[in-house]
Amino acid sequence: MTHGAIAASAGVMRPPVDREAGAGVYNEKLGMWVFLGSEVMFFTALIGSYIILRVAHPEMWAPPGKVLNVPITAVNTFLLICSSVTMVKAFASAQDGLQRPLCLWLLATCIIGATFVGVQAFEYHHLIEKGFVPSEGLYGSTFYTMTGFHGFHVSVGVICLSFVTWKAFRGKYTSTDHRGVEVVGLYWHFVDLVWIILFTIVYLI
Amino acid sequence: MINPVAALQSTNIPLSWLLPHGSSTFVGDIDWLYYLVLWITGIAFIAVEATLVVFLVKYRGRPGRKAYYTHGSLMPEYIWTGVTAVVVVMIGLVSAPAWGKIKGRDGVPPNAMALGLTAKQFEWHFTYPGPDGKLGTADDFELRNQLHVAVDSPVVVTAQSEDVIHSFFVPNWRIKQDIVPGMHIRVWFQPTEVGTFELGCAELCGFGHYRMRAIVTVHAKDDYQRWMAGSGRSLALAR
Amino acid sequence: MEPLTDTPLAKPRAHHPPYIAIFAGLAVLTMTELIVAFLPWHKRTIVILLIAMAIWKALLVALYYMHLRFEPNRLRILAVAPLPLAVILVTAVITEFRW
Amino acid sequence: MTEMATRGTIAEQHTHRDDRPFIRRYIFSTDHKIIGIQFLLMSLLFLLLGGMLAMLMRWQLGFPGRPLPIIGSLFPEAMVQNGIVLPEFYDSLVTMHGTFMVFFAIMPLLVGVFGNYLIPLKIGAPDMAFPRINMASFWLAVPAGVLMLAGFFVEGGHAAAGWTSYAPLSANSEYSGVSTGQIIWCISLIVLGLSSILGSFNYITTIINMRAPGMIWFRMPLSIWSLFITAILVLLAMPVLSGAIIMLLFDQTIGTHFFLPPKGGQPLLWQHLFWFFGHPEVYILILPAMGMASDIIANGSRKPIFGYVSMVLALLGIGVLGWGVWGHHMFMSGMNPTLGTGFMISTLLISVPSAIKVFNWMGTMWRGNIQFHVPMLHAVSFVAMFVIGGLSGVFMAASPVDIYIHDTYFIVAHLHYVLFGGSLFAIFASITYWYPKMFGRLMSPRWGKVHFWLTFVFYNLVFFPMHQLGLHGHMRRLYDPTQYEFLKPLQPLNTFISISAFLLFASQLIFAVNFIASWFTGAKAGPNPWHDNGLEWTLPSPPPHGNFAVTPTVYRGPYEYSSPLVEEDWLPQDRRLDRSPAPAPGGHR
Repeated sequence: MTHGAIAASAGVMRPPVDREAGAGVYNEKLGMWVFLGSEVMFFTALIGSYIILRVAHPEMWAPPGKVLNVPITAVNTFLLICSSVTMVKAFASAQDGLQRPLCLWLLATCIIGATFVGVQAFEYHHLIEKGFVPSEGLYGSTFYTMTGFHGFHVSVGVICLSFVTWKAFRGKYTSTDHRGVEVVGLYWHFVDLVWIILFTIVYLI
Repeated sequence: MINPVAALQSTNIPLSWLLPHGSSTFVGDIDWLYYLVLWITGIAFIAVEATLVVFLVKYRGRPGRKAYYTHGSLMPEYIWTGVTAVVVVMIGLVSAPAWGKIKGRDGVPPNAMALGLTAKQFEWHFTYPGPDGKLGTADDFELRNQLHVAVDSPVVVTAQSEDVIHSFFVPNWRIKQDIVPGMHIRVWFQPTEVGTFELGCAELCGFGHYRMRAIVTVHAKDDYQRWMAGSGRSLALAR
Repeated sequence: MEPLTDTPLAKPRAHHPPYIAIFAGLAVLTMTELIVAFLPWHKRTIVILLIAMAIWKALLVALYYMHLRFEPNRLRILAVAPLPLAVILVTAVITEFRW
Repeated sequence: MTEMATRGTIAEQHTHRDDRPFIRRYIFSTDHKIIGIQFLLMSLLFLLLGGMLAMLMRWQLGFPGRPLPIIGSLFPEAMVQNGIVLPEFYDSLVTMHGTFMVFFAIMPLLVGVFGNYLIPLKIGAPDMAFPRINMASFWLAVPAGVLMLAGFFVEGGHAAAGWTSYAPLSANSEYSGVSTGQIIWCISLIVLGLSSILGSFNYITTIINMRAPGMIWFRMPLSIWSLFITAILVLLAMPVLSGAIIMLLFDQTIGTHFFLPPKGGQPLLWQHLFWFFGHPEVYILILPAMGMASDIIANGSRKPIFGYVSMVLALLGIGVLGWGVWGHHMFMSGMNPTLGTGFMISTLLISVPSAIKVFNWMGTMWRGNIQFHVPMLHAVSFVAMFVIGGLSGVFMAASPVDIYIHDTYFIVAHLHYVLFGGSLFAIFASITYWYPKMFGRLMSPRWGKVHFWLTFVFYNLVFFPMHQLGLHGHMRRLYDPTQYEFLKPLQPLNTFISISAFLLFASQLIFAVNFIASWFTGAKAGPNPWHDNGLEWTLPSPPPHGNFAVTPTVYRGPYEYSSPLVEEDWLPQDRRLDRSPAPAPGGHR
């Protein structure tokens, strides 16, 4: 039996005698990994600029905890890690074809992800009230740009996740074909991974 | 409308690949490299294009002919890869010293006379040390769009920009250096001829870029001190 | 055999990486980071420790949650391909300011 | 079985008519062929526009202070006052000519058009891996272009900081007098960047995963190889630009300080980020041209490509080295000089793969049976012109020489010899070559030849003298060269260049007319007008929706011309020869 991805492109992809294997994974997964490659370069531009600017002007950064609220963000970080584990549990249950857990894990991931964005919005609100704005200096500029675009990625992730969840509730994913879950999961874990880096270099260093 | 042929005939610039006359110590370093590269690329250019034309004529399609069936051979590949690599690396090696001398951060001669330069849209403001020969003293003075230096003595200009990136370009001296706001960039040079030249901005710096021009005057050595003490200052004070 | 596909069926059921354990690991590392960040040590030491832990966490996520560990080599190569570029860019530009 | 028989059976099997409504079929189509043609029409329009902008510049440079004839009165006061182009507008022209040509003409022409059209056809796939995302990629490019156009009509005029948008000039409207225009420039390019990324990750997935049986890596046509490597460059370079532009946008709008010195911003950071994208971009603009020119030269010479493998390795070499040379755009920028030395060496080294390719093209023509059809004419002149562009690049690579010629017309000459003489000639070649496949009719060869010769002559008359301008110290982006005493003697040369430029532009109209007219009146092409071996030529022209009715099996490389195995001088990739054993991997040689 051919995998759905292959079935999609009809007879064309029926494995022939001497076909050279592709990446060894189905299109959607390969595509997501390729796309993540470009995401890496996007965050390289932002995080790289941050590192470079900070090396150029170390004096413009306040010591950790002075300006930024580390406790709240620590909670937020914990949330994001939780969402990662729920996501991966969802994937596991999809693999085992367990419909109910799949839906619930996905739902949990959505909710936690949304909460993360909410907390970040609250944090922004707080900081801006304290007068820590993007135009304040390099510190503000880099902080808001990096965390902002990470937040943007999380929001996009939540949107995709809710779509996948909706499909899951309609029982679209089987133990043999759950590409949607795996692919959105890859994206979600990547966003989490970026946050792991950001949390360390923006809040703790 | 001018007819193109007439336009070209009326041209008194040589349509040649020779560099125009230059008058600084960099001219030697840069021009011979330029001519070296010109020779190498020129020979390569003629060789390649000529061969190409020959092939096109010699192997033009004729009915009933079949091309020679080959997927190529390794030896020529090795040869032209090797030769090209050697040549370009050689060019790199012979270029490195001049680069270090002109732009290297420790390339500036210690005895160079220091001038200040502040570039802003669309003017060059040069600060002169005045009679005492030191910058940052009371007798410093500033001239707008006028660079005065002495012949045969090295000068180092510490350049900064008030607004955007400008580029300090004196074709006659073969010297060019972008001036970046927020940086203090040192440009040094040593003119070898007395005379008047032009300094232009080589980096798009706004709508006035095309008229961001200054006059460079190279004085004879003794004459320069006199100028520094007298006319130069009065010129500045007059403004 | 189908070189092009990795049908999930092919994977043995109920054999999953220790997701919860990894989650615990991530949580602990985050805790440690929080503590280390505010220890009265030399700044450089702290920075190195923090970055080391961040990379450790990132690796855990990439290898297990993104199950890169169980993917064909071709995909792993593809996944890490951009990293050298990131390094080149940052290191080259940093020399502008500290060298 | 013979080829004809196969063709016959396939023709019969093409029974699945696609009954999609017009709008799904031609407007919001997910068919890679339609999307490719959509890209073609869009980018040709922008090519024309970019050319017009250049003409305005050339008028001002050739005849400074003289009112524009006829059209002078058509422009608003803010751009042209009583017929004379204003400096502000001139800077917008410089900026937008570069922006449109690079991002909306050459790049989509190479990557958007031929990436879309050729990849699935040449590797034997029914379509892209993600057809809907492919469609999205086009429908993001259109609004980006429209937005970029709109910039001309906003308060303060369009972006005027050059296509490189060097900060701080671009980052603060006080310096350039342009606010909205620059913001529009940024947003448009962010959208376009997204479009390119969507396109390229589609290409990469398709090429890796969807090659037909037997289409092993080393049987792929060089056009596909080059598009594959280009896609990787786009995928990894474009997001860096997007990131940089986002920071630039924030500097302009919400008052951040990334590139603005007063509060510690670093103008050089912009240049580094821009050129870290910008140099791979340079190769994005030439690699596909090289690849498609290789296909056409092999076909025109009726001979296998000389040194296929080293051609591929050269492409890979460029794709890798291309990431380590960006600093050579910044030799004069005040960059760390030690870094400069490194970049000089890497830059000189990257000329090696390009040289390998040139020599291999000539090796391909050697002892060939050269057919001078229009695509071949363009392809050959691509090689001839690319040689000039490549060699003139060596002058800049030698950084001390660059001190003198940097930011002069020598650079302008160089980049146009690569982008026009290189990319654009290859694009003309490819369009005339695959036009019959796209539209089922041949472009008129007579007018094609006329267009080629006029273009070739006037092109050289325009750009070759620019070397001399540069060698005499003529700076780039000067609104009025006659401001400088030492440039006054060059003015007649500028006039000459301008007149040649107008003639060059005029001769492009021949191409435009030929392109449109042949659509209706061109001779019917048939499946394989050029006797090419590629898989796409086994299909009817234009190929049906879904391409191949039966998946082709590939038995050999794409360049088996004049093979002794068959009496005719071409041997399609998918033709099974009873003599030939079952295909072995790597069976190219």
